Amino acid sequence: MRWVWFHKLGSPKWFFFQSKSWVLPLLGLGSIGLIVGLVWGLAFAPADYQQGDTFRIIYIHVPAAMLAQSCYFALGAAGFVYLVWQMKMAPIFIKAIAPIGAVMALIALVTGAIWGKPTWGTWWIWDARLTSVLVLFFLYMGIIALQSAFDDVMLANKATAVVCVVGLINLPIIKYSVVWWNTLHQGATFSLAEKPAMSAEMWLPLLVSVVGFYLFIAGLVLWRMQSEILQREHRSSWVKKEVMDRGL
Amino acid sequence: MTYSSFLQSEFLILWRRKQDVLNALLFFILVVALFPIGVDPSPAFLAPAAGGIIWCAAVLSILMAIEGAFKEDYLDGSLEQLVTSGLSLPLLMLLKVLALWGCVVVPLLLIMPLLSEMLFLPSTVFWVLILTLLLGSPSLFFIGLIGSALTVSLRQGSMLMMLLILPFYFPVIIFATSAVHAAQAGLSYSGSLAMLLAMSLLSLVVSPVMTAIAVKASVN
Amino acid sequence: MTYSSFLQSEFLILWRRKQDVLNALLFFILVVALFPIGVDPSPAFLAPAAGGIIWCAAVLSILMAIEGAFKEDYLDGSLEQLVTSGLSLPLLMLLKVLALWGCVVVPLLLIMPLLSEMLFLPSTVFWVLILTLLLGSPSLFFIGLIGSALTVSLRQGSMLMMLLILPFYFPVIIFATSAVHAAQAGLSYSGSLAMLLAMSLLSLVVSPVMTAIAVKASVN
Amino acid sequence: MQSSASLTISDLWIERGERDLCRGLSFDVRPGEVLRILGGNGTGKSSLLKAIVDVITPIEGTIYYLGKNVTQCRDVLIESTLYIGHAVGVKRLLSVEENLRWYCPDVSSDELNSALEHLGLWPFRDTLVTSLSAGQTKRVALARLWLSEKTLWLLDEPFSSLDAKGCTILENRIQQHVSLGGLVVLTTHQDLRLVSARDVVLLS
Amino acid sequence: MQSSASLTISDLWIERGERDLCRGLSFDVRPGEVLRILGGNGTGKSSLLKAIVDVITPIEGTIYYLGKNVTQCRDVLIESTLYIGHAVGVKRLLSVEENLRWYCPDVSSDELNSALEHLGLWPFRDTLVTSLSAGQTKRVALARLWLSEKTLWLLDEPFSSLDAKGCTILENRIQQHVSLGGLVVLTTHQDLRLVSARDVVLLS
Amino acid sequence: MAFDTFPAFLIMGKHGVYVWSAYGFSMLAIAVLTWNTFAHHRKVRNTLMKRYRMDQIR
Ligand code: HEM
Ligand SMILES: Nc1ncnc2c1ncn2[C@@H]1O[C@H](COP(=O)(O)OP(=O)(O)OP(=O)(O)O)[C@@H](O)[C@H]1O
Ligand SMILES: Nc1ncnc2c1ncn2[C@@H]1O[C@H](COP(=O)(O)OP(=O)(O)OP(=O)(O)O)[C@@H](O)[C@H]1O
Ligand SMILES: [Mg+2]
Ligand SMILES: [Mg+2]
Repeated sequence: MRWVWFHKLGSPKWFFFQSKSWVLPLLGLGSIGLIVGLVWGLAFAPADYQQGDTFRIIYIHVPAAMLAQSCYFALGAAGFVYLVWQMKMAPIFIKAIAPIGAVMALIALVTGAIWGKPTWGTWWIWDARLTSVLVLFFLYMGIIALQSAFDDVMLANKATAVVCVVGLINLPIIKYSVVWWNTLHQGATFSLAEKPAMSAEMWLPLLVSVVGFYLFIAGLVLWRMQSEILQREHRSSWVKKEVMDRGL
Repeated sequence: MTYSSFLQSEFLILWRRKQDVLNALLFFILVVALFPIGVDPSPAFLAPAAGGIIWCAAVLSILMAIEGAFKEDYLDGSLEQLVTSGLSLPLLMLLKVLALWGCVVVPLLLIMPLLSEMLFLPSTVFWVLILTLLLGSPSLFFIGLIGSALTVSLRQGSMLMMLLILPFYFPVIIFATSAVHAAQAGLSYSGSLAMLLAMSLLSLVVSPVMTAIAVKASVN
Repeated sequence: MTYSSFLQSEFLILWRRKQDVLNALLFFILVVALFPIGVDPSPAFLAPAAGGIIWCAAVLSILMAIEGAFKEDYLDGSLEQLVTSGLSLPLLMLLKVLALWGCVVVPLLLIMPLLSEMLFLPSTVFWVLILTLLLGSPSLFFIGLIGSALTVSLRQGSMLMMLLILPFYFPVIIFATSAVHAAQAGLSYSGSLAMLLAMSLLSLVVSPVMTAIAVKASVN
Repeated sequence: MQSSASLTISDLWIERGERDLCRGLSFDVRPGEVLRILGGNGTGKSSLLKAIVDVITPIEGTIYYLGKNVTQCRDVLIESTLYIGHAVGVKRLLSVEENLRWYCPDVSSDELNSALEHLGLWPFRDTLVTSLSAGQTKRVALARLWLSEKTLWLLDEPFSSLDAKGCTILENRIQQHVSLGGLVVLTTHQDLRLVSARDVVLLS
Repeated sequence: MQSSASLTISDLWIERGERDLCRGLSFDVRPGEVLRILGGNGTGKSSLLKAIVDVITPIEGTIYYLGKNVTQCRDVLIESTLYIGHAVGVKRLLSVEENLRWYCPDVSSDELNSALEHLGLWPFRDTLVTSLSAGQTKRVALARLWLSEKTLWLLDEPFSSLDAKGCTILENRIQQHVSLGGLVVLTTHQDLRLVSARDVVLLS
Repeated sequence: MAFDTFPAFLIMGKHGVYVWSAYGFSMLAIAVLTWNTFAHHRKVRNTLMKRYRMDQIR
């Protein structure tokens, strides 16, 4: 049957043993990509002819911003899966990925703000993109706060899934509205779009760094899910065996 | 329990606590009065900002009104009774939103002429503002009620709820104020109004179901 | 029960809601973000309005924090225990205000630099704003607590009192924002600050006694 | 009211706050019978009732109602159930009559008045519940037993804070209900005086 | 604890919501005695206790404590009184131990633990009261009887929602208190099994 | 290498503070995240281990 993998995915035990061997390779590959991309960007890529060396922030800013958004989509999808199919893995995934997404959004915000000071002369402007990342950060914080506010696991699952799903519907609306709002009455004083076309020397390290970020984060997510599975399934015998076999 | 008796009791209780509604209304006036008094009373400053100020004030007071929507019901066990009443929980939630909306938004609309006069809002734009409120506020209530239901059983009640729902309010505010702005600039504003309506309809569909799930999760 | 154990448990409950503090901060930022988004994101609008906006957000979060201050205590009977504890009720109320004030205002002040940056508040005015918050917020708490105690049992007549109390928020906000405004315009602002201090002191004297009376009226 | 209603619980496992409350609990309630759930404080009586009406979710177990398995779809069960928990679900800010009208909107004024009279609430019909005594508040909640037509009653400590006369009235009502084929499951720490009941004992 | 404490109520007239609850009520409580206030629902038992601790104000009447008239200045009386009402004054958001520390900050850990053990709350000492059962919450409130040193106990339906074992423990504690010269006034709708009490009956 | 000397690499044409603080913050955040993940996993395993041992003794 075609849906077998999908049902198996719902089983924590199956997932645990499948994903166990993936964690280290992902983390390893990811950190190699990260280091190569970042060192390349920091030391070897040419300086931008307009912005000079501040441009180098892009190698960390863009991957973080992309991940912040990707993580949210994953979150929303998981919430939907949980509400519809009650799949046990979904809340585990949500719990694992929410803090990571929040940190990514924070990195995007902070690096963006730092970048803004020399380029725009201010740490913050109420630009469309900036605002939507800020809102995204709040969504993450809300979800994390909600999840940790419940003592009961089942309740936490349901409540968080609700917010994730509703947030998923809302995300494009936020983005659209913010873009529209800002272009309607402010005029594109500081447009992110008007950038010089990048040369290959510039975007190649960016690509490497983006891929590195994704792999590394995937590794982290799997790792966090492993802890979460162990904790939630501690009554089952396979967890007992797993824990006792590994030792301290 | 039937749907109509539920609605009736909701209205009655809201009436008994007219206090809260009044509170929200006073807060509304307070925020609006803040700008002429605290910042700059000149029409040149106020007139273009009026729509935005009124909307911000409205959002804040709606937040205050929604905040405790389920608290009392949770503590006295009525929420349990709703869940075990055999009636459709989403429908009950819909009725609850409607009752709350009526009790909060109507008084708000009633004092609107006064406030828009205070902020020198051009009278041509006044009706657009009213329209944005009518079309946009239901979605604020629908979304807010999900948050309120999610957090009733929690220790960190109101703040968490606000944190959860305020991000969802941003698009509504943006569309509403840009409609007012566009009207003020003589541009077409029907697109924004349509978006407001669309969001209200979308949340009308999504919210009762989500609120019901949240309520069921809370009563256990 | 002793005064110190009372204070301790107040802090403990507030600490239990420690996430509330974080949430309060995030909520504060959200409200502040509401105005650039809803009204006008340009520094030309925001810089002069910053003081007012920040005060508005502060009042809102203080209101939220105060609003349910007695609700829980009333419903579970702790309020009765306070009244029959043999301790001085006004003093207990004073302690309650202090605990609440510490837990709400201190984090609020900590986050102020960030917010004033986001609203383009001139850095010269920053310290004046902090001063107004320090001097003005106690009176908001003192006044608010009377109202909160009055309304907890929802008795007839409390409505009237509430109507009398809420308007006291106006002068505080007006003096505070006009101090910030004067500083921004390079004028003298010490008069306004003195008024804020005077109001806080006055309410320090009046409020605990009034709150105690209100509590006693509520528990019967 | 279905006169051959029956409720069967089999193999129920309830967990709360990481503690097992009952495991493998099975019992059935037959028409015309009062089932009394006994057990010390904190043994899970209230949780059991809540699990039946789906307010909390048991880890395992099956519930049959009218011979059908309703574990997945609780609608039929819930529709014919009247549940009164520890928190009785009476609204403080409504008057006695308004509370009953809220819960049972369809009853005629006569029925309502006779129930109020029966429970000694007649003089208080327009009083807000906030200013009633504990026992009177409980009576407002119990008035539902006179006014609604549900088959299965789940009553969590219905006798607490009632005076002796109130207890007798309530026991008579329960007796009457089961003699008409209704089902009653209740928890209590007191002895029943008029009604004979079968006991299920929860151990901690 | 004063061993010759005494409480005398004379000619008390309480009115609530325009209704007279008692008029010209007089009784006294002597050391070593349990006074039980009887009466149907809504006859004013709780109101009477509240009037003694000055939570509500009677229209007329005099209260003597230790032979002194305390009607005007209730401080002496309130200082040596432990009152537990229908709403027991236990904070939902504090754990069991924190609740007791809130109420009785001065007790040693040993005393606290032995009281918890006694009441079967030891395993729950770090649980928030929100997630306790009704009887367990009541026990948290009653733990004060073991931890504080007040002379006069005013207990409003202390037995409700306690199981049989809990009732016995409580009755023993009351017996012990009065045998040391304490005063106990309580309301209940149940019969006392171990303690002998003098009754005051309120009529409606 | 886009820079001639190591000090030039550090200073980055007067923008060094910005670039390095951005990189520093991000690396710190990622390091904290990784450490937190590791520590949490270890903690979960340890507590479970202790619990199972306790159960066995009993
Ligand atoms: C707090 C401030 C900032 C935030 C929240 C922010 C956020 C974002 C986001 C969400 C993206 C899109 C990533 C993607 O999905 O492709 C992005 C891309 C980018 N940002 Fe920022 N940004 C900020 C400040 C800045 C500044 C100050 C600059 C430089 C002047 C800048 C330059 C860029 C560039 C060049 C891109 C890549 C654009 C593209 O490829 O489409 N950002 N930023
Ligand atoms: N807060 C209040 N405001 C006004 N009237 C009240 C209030 N509380 C109680 N009453 C009225 O006072 C009367 C006595 O109430 P009280 O609570 O003293 O009765 P009780 O004897 O304790 O009854 P129960 O056995 O039900 O606890 C009741 O008739 C009630 O209607
Ligand atoms: N909301 C909750 N969250 C977590 N645990 C709970 C909750 N409510 C109760 N419990 C736990 O579940 C157990 C059973 O509680 P329950 O209320 O079912 O007991 P009970 O048998 O009704 O007791 P009582 O006679 O005191 O009413 C208790 O040990 C309690 O600690
Ligand atoms: Mg129970
Ligand atoms: Mg009573």
